[in-house]
Amino acid sequence: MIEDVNLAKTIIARRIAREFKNNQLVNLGIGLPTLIANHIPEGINVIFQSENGIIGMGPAPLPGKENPDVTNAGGALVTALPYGCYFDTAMSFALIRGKHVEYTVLGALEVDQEGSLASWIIPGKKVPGMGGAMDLVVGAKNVIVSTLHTERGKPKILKKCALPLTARHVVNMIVSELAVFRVTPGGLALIEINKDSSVDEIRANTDADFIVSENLKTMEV
Amino acid sequence: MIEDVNLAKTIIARRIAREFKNNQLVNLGIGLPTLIANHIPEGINVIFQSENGIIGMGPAPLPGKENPDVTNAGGALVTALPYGCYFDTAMSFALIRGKHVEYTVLGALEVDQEGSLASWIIPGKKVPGMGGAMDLVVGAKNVIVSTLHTERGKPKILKKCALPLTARHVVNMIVSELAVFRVTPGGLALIEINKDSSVDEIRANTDADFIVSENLKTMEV
Amino acid sequence: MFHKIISRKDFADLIKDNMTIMIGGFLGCGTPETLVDVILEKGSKNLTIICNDTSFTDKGLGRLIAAKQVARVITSHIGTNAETGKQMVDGTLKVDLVPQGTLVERIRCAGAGLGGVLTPTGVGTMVEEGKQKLTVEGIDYLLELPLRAELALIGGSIVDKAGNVVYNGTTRNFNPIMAMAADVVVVEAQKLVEIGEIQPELVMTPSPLVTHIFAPAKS
Amino acid sequence: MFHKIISRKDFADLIKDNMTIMIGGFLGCGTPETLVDVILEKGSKNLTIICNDTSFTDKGLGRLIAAKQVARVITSHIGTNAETGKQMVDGTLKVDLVPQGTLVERIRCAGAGLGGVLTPTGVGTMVEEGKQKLTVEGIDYLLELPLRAELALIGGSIVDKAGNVVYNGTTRNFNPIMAMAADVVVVEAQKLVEIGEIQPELVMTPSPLVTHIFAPAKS
Repeated sequence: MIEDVNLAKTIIARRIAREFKNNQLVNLGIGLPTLIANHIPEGINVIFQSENGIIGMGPAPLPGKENPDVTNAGGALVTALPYGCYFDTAMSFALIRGKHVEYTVLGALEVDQEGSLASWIIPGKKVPGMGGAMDLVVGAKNVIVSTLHTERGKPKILKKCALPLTARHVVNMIVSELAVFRVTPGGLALIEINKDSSVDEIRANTDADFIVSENLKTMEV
Repeated sequence: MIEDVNLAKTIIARRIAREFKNNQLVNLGIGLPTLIANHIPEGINVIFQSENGIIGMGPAPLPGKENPDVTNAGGALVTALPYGCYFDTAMSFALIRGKHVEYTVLGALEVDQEGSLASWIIPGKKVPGMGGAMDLVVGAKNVIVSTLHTERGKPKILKKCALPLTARHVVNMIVSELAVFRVTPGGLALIEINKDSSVDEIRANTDADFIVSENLKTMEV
Repeated sequence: MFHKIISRKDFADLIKDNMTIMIGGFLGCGTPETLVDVILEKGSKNLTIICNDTSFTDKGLGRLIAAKQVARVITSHIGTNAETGKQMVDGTLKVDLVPQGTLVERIRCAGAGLGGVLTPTGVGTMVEEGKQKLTVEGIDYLLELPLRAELALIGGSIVDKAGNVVYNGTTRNFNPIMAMAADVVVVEAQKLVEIGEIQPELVMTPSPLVTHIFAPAKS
Repeated sequence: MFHKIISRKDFADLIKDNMTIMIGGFLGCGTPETLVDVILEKGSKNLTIICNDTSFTDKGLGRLIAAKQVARVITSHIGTNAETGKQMVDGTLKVDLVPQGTLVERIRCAGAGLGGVLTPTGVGTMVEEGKQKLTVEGIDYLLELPLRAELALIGGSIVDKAGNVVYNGTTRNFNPIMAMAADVVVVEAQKLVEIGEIQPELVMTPSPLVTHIFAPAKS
């Protein structure tokens, strides 16, 4: 296991950042997924959408250059790149539901071997609401769940989500600091593994059935 | 009867032009209704919408000032007034269906005492299509049919439309060169009459049942 | 020609207890803050608020919840305002959670005279509950119904005296959609300009949709 | 960074017999005339065209009908093109008439991932035929289904090299809606500009929707 949470998150962000091709439209969720923008390989231009109404989102503004009218879906101040544009929420979710967004990357409370995920409510405890997550995972062409492999020692990747779902059978890929899984019609497939981990360690920390790909690779980060 | 068709059309246009209040949003159909814009009483500002995507439509451009990118729903070159704006067809029909347009005025092949009208097809003969008419008559707050009282001697205002309908039970008012009718839940009510006509003449040229309003007035034009 | 500009007092007179109000903005960005100030001052109660999120306890419409003026909120996200969750648990605030894309389409339906839309969002989740499900070409959809308000409060960046509105940057969000779906629409103008100063292609909310313009005095 | 500009020949290669093509414009205003020229030159047959109207025999997409390249047209109005009516009567052209507001919503549904919309338009008329009718709160609606194409041809007034599009005046009409509802989207740029020259608030079709930009050589 990787004890350093910041290192773990960096590994996840760097691995996911390698997934995108030139000029693809990508929506990154709040929290861990936001880090991915800092790790896009050189030579690749990724176009970031944020569901509050911007395409071509750039980095945080330089001091003195802040514009309170340009924010991301987390409410943080951002910038627009020269090819950027703004639109209303109806257009934003038309883009999202209409399969115009190539990748959405988001965190989850639970994700399971059927490709279902839970991310918006812990009944009786915490109810942040679904925001745009339900539309994003239903609408984006590819759904990547980015997650620490365990939380307080408990697996996050399960046979079946116990919490109320965000959506059913929508996740294409799960990336943790230890492993990369593909969700296939036949179930979970372990396709990459951290160079410092082992299949046994992953089995011990995953509460889901998975096959080990014949082509198992080392995670490049 | 008024034999001069141009005079008849002017009477209709002038009468309908008196119907609008200040700053109301109005959509005028192609043909006769277009004439209404020339007869708006002084001191009244009517805001014209055209369903191809403009609010604040002004008159035809002056020679040398034509802009091929500014047209009305009939394809004619128009102008935009200083408070005008443009939008796409989805927005245009959201405004129309969403009851944001106060009046739509359009012609008809037939209109009947139930407030139904036919305007888009003569099966086997002529099929122009409905264009935006079906949405306009369903969506506008008030629907006025502007029509010559007869065509080739035959009444245009009927008990029941024989041609395929544009919409059922949507017309609020019918204005011809001879008369103004309101469509009420109880049927047609003759509320105004041309100073040179008579109730008998109107009965003779109308193929619908109507009551004569106790308040029958002379058409002001 | 157009007489749409209203005073702070005139706006305050529009607000009634038990009213259903849409308020634009996304985590406060694009929210008409001064109009919210006026509702706070007036202290109107039992409001139903329709909004993307409940913002923060000290920002945007979140302040109305903190001040316990809201009986019900229809929204997609409440995680940034601790008061919303607390009052929900206490049973003093009813919270209807709606997916963001569904929320905006429901408002658009009301504004556009549509009877509803079919969306794949929410199928197989709690969001399904009580809703009609339709299958079109083998895919399941939820039928989502229109959502209207008595009043919409809009945050406009540039507003001309006819009521044409431009929204800068990401302040646009729900504002132009809500401006179509309420009986009375009040725009708070960050910058009020003369008619003719806005490029007609740039108008995002056409003037006939705007009932009143409120232009806060510059401090 | 973006390599979207294509030649006349590359565009011609995209056109195939039997293709379903959306073409923007309203009686020719906003129609990409040069792209239509290319299809005329190539002579592709049995096309299905989705469009607001069939324009005129000598203007816009109406020319494709006059040249007998179209097997089916889905549109709201054919009254300005005598060839459309003639070929319909002769049985060589299938014409599906759709109310204009319904046509644009059906295209929007396809582009926005919605399964359909409920509209009051067409209830009680021939437009009802073969459609599911739903009653919501006592009002009858028709369920209208999404309409997609393989190719959308868009007339852009100002286009930057990333593919952001501005439509001047009333050329906007169906263009930005169709740009969301096709597998491949080609914009004819009346004026091609560098990235950064378009105000980001003014963009009406965001660049990721545009597959190819065609900029006709100035004569």
